[in-house]
Amino acid sequence: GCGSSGGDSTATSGTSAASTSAAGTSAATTEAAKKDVNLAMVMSFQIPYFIAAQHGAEKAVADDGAIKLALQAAEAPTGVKEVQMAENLLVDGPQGFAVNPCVLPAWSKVLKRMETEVPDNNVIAFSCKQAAAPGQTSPVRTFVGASDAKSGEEAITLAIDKAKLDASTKGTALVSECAKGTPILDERVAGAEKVLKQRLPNVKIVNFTTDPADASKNLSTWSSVVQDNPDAVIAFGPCDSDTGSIVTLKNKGSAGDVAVALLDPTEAGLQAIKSGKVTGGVSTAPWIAGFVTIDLLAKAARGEGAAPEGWIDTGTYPVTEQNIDEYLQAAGSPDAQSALFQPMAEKILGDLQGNTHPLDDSFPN
Amino acid sequence: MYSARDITKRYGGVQALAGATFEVDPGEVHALLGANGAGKSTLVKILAGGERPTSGTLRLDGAPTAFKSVEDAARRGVALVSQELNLFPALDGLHNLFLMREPVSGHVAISRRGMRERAQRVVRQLGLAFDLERPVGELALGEQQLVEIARALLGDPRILILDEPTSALSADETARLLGVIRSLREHGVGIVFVSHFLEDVFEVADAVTILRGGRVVVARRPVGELTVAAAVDGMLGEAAAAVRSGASPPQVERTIDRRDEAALRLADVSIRRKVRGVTLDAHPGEIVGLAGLEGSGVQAILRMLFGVERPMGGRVVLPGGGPCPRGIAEAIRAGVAFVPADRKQTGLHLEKPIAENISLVSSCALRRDGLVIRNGPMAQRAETWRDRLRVAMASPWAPVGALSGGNQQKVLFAKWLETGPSLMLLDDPTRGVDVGAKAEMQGVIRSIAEGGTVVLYTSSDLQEMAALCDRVLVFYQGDVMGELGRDELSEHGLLQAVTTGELV
Amino acid sequence: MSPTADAAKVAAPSAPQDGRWRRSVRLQELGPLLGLVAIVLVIGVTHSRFFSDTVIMSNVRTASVVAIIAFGIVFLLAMTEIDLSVGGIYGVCFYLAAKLMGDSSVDPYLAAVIALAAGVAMGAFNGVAANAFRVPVIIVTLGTFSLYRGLVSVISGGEATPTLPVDSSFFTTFGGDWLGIPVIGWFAVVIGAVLTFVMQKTRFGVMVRAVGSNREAARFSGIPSGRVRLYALMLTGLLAALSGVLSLAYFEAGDPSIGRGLELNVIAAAIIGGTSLSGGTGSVPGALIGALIVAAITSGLVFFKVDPLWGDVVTGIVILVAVGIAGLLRRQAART
Amino acid sequence: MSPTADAAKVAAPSAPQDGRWRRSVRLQELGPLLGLVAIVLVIGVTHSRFFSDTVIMSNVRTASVVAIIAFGIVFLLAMTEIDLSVGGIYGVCFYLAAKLMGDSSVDPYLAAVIALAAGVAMGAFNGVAANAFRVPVIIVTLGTFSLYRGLVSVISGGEATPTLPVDSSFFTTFGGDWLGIPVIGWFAVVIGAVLTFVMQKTRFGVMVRAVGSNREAARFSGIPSGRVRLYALMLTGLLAALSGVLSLAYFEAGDPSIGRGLELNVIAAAIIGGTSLSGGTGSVPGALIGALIVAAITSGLVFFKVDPLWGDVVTGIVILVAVGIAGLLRRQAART
Ligand SMILES: Nc1ncnc2c1ncn2[C@@H]1O[C@H](COP(=O)(O)OP(=O)(O)OP(=O)(O)O)[C@@H](O)[C@H]1O
Ligand SMILES: Nc1ncnc2c1ncn2[C@@H]1O[C@H](COP(=O)(O)OP(=O)(O)OP(=O)(O)O)[C@@H](O)[C@H]1O
Ligand SMILES: [Mg+2]
Ligand SMILES: [Mg+2]
Repeated sequence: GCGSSGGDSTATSGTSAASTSAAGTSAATTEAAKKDVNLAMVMSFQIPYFIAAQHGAEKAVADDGAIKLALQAAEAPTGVKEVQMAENLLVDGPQGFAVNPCVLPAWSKVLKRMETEVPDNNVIAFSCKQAAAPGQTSPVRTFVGASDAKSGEEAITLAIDKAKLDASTKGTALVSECAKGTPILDERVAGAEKVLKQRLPNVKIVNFTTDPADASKNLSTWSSVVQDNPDAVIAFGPCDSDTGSIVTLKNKGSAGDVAVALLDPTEAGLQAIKSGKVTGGVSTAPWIAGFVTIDLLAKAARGEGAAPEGWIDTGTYPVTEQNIDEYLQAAGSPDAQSALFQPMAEKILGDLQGNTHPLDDSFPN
Repeated sequence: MYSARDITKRYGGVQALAGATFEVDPGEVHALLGANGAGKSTLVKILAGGERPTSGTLRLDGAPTAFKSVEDAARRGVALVSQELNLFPALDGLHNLFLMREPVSGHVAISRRGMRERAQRVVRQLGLAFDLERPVGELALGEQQLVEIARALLGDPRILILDEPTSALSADETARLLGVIRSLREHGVGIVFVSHFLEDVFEVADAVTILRGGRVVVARRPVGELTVAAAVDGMLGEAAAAVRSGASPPQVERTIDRRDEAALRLADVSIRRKVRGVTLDAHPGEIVGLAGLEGSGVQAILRMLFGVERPMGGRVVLPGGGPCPRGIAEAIRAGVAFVPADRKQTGLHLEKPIAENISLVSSCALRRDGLVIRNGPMAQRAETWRDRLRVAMASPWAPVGALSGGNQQKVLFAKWLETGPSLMLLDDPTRGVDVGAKAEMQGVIRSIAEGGTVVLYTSSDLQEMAALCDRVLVFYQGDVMGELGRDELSEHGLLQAVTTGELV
Repeated sequence: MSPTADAAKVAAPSAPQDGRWRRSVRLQELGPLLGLVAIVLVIGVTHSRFFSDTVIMSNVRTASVVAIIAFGIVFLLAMTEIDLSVGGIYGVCFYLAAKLMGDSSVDPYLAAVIALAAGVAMGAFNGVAANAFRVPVIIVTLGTFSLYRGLVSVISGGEATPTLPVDSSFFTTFGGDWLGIPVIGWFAVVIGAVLTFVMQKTRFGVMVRAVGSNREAARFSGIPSGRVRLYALMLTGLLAALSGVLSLAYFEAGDPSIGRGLELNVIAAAIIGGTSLSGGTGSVPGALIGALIVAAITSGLVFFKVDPLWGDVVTGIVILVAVGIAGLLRRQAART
Repeated sequence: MSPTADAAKVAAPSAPQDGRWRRSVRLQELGPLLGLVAIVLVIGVTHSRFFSDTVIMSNVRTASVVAIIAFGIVFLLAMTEIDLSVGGIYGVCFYLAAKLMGDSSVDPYLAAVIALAAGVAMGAFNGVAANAFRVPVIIVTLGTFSLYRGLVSVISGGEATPTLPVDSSFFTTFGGDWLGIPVIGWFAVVIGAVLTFVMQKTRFGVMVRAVGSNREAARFSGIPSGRVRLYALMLTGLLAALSGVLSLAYFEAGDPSIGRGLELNVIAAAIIGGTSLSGGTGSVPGALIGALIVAAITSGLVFFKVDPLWGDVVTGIVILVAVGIAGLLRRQAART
């Protein structure tokens, strides 16, 4: 059947494709008769996190065989360039659209246009859920990804547990605010701090700003902070460059026995876990978000059912000495990535209902 | 020997040279004369590798020659001191002298000591009295010109080309340079000498070639066969007669009403480290000369009246009754105009159109044209001044930089005349202007004085000062040594006074 | 015969010809314009959808945000100055207006006017500091680059903009279209026309160009170069603020990273548009052309389905080719 | 008495006095140096931990990464040129070396040499393009800014650096310390000394300054300004590559955003260090001082526990004060 609001699509360039697809629905049930679908996807940023999502999306395309995916990405999230790319892609009349509106404001108008121009409003926000945020007048109804707050909570929890810290622990917790104002990073910090306050009531949280891009400046700040807080017991930073700095300090032995909470560890972070310098980390596996998003968009475009409304939780995954080798291997090649993440993704797709929650639950509460 | 045959040069629509032939032999001083815009600078630039001719051939020692650059020519023995200074203001004197041929020790390090030692000879020859370790941008114009000359001499050229080398030099510096030229001639150097100071030319040259409108009208005539008058005739053509009759009485008797309250009053004015206790009253219609060497304080007085420098003590009253201006804009609004000697740096916007240059002060600082600037009036002004000062320009919209040196100077003069000032400060206003135009410009200066403008005049050209001024104050090391009246004025007397500080 | 005879011969019949001037103005923009046309044609001919309303509109909008600020930068470049703080001013004004409309419930129009005033004030601060310290603008704005970006953080408190009264006519009018063109595009065109006139035909423009062409000579002509620079910076501040306020009207929300990196885009637009760095001249229309070129390149990436990883490489090459051709054209023109 | 007699008297035996020159050189760096000392004292006196080894070392390291590149920028600024592509070159060389060492298992030293060669090549490309198009370097590097950043994407595939042979002596030597100072710091000091000498005492340095002081006269004097510019750009490329390779040796990992925004930091260091934009002079040691100032400010924010939201504001104000005081000092010096 059609998506829930498919019936009232208005006359736009995309409509003909939509109605054809609706008409052909009954035929599109077998592998052999798979209908071609055109999908579009715009990424805000080219960093390992989004590249992993892209790889997931590309795997879904490769597996399906009949998806044409027009994928574009800005080099940095400014709002302007990625929105222009989305507006331009819209002209091609895609039957489904994947967005990660990390600088949300720039997106509000184009999302409204998608509501009318993409058949059945077949639009999914992945990784950056702000387009589907409560209170926003956004037409996006489905968000695929992990809860940033929860991933922050889990990263800290893992570090606390591994380091055997408890309510009696005294000292400071170093929490950087990298690129403050970027919601997905702020929520990770908020989640981390929430757990810190609960579990380590006698530990004082020290906040500071770090540079998201300039690695040496970032490291310089971290060095000063570590020096300024000799009683630090635990450290967390939301940016890749923070991970780099913390790991460098650990590797060089200048961070003593500070427990480190890594979230979405980069290759350097994985190496540190492998070598035991860092006890573990938490991954949000953006690959899965990319895979699931494309799979759902294609299904909806073929009339096999719209994606469920709400938040499809792609989960958070602890990375510890037990499974570090798999993660390290996955970092090596797209194929290895697929091998690790595809089963997880398919598990989620297999129980969509069970993994779908109200959107509000993906935000910190 | 070095020769140029049938040289032509076009700049866009302008034919700067139309088939000029010129040669110079070892041990010869060959003067190249011509009115402003005649093509002298163009020709010598071609001789020295600074420009490429449109057509024609150069032969050095009989072999066809084409230089890649001025430096290339210098390496092969042909050195140019160009009319427009080509120095590096941020570099010190030594580096300017030795650029591209610095003595190097240990294959890498430039040896300052080596430069200093090698510079000694020309320093003595030219009597350079300033610090060669200073950035040349901080040097006075005359000093910069000496650096440029020294640079050419350092290369021991076989052919030395001097394009108006004395236009910013004081009398004794000029005398010294002429001495250097003579001694070079004795050593077999061929010298091309371009100058508008015909006395100098006749003193030092062996032969004279005269250009007019890009053509040779007098070809390598031995100097003995020529008189100054004949040379002027050659340079200006039929126009010469008009110039002679119009300008020959060097000083018409003018009545200056000294009973009137003086229009410009300086009472016991001093300027920190530059001038002590200068008192001066100038009346409307008067042309008052301020004579003095570099550093005597003359410049400081002019700069003070133009609002660039602040007096430390004393009292100043401007012709309009106002006090000493506190800034240039205020000075201009109070009716002060200043024709600086350095037209390239402080005088003109070389890449801007002639019309814009002439109107700049009137339309901006004086706000005469309102908020919107229209081209019509600008062009009209430029054409008015072109006719009055006989500026050779292709169009009011050509950039000033495309004019010959003398014509640029006229534009600079026009720019300030255009403001209709009540106090005119002139620093070498006829620098690089040909004899004919010089007489005309002097006429213009007299007529604006007659119109009631107070004129303060200074120049390195003491002859002109003696001819033009009603009286001259002599400055020496920051003090006024006295005053020479109309009847006491002579070039020789002025020279004596400025160099020794003693009035005879 | 008069003494002018010879001179007149050289002078040639000097008709009252601005010809030369006009020609040189046209030439300045010719290179960039040809570049723009070439890029548009290459994309449009191969992908006719490029000419669809929405694509054109989105290009115009993207370009206008940049161009409006670049107009101010053109005045500064013509004075051989560079302002690095415009991205910050843009961000502050965007946020300030949003905060006032949202949290403080100020009337949107009033909030916009306050933001514009703040932009002028930030530009004036740049100018006053540069004049007081007697340093080039770039030096002062190395500091205010950081300072104004910091103000965005302070004003925003690190939060996204509050909920805005998006039904106000402020948003529907200024964030919308008029006669099929985004309103911000109309602003860019009208302001561009006005500022072209200001640059070429007014006292202020003459002074700006005179200062850039020879600072010392301008000073000796009584041009108050400090004041001219101050005004140029205030103008630039105003334009950055206007671009910010109009962006708010369209985006209807924002986060604290807004405007980051804008300074380089804006300078790029001005330079690609043919304004030289050596001062004395500046092309206001060129800045709009330059901004359109950059926007069109982005569209090109989409239509030619350039692999995102190669996007910057292609963008860089196209810019190189564009400025290279423009440079060669200009040189050719100068020769003849 | 002959007219020359007096002149000769005035001339005096022109004593071998570099005095004035030395004085002016010293003055150029005096302002920034005082600024650095003031900042260090203010932080250190109130927070003695600032003087701890690790903090000093990390400041030196951060400053060195910037300073090594800024040395090249000083040469370009002295020619009135600006290179915007250094952040890209830094990133490409960082990644290229990492990829070779990691994925391709090339010997680390060989990989480093290849990366340095790539840096020189990218610098040379800037120079060749600028000379071919006859445009200022900034115009070409507006294109290569994008192009080289794009190459980082292409080389990295958007992924973080691969696992590196961090036990190789390459990492332990160049990423480590020597005599209690980071090796990169030694590089900065030694290269800084060499380049100060090159700038002040070699023909190349004089040609660079001559071109920046009067381009037209330089052409007249037969200075091959195109070639000088090309060499300066190759030097800058080499330095950016070196900084990238040394960063890799210390960081042992990185992600594709590495080096983003570095171009402005580097220009800031050079300018804060006292190199003017008007060309003709440039202070190599000043660039190191400027980089140290910026690094110290970053530490200061931490020690003074500046509210993160106010961090940029404080940074901006400190930079403003520093360049303001330096500007005023210079002016004072020029007056007396
Ligand atoms: N770069 C240029 N572009 C266009 N025209 C030029 C250029 N240089 C010189 N001219 C023209 O060539 C002619 C000859 O100029 P040139 O400088 O040779 O004269 P000159 O004899 O040296 O005069 P002066 O005595 O004033 O120095 C002039 O009409 C001048 O306007
Ligand atoms: N402390 C002082 N008190 C009084 N007079 C001084 C003092 N120091 C120098 N002077 C005199 O003032 C002159 C200053 O030279 P300077 O070149 O600075 O002045 P200037 O008036 O601008 O001259 P110009 O521009 O013609 O070179 C010196 O020649 C010197 O005799
Ligand atoms: Mg001449
Ligand atoms: Mg003087």
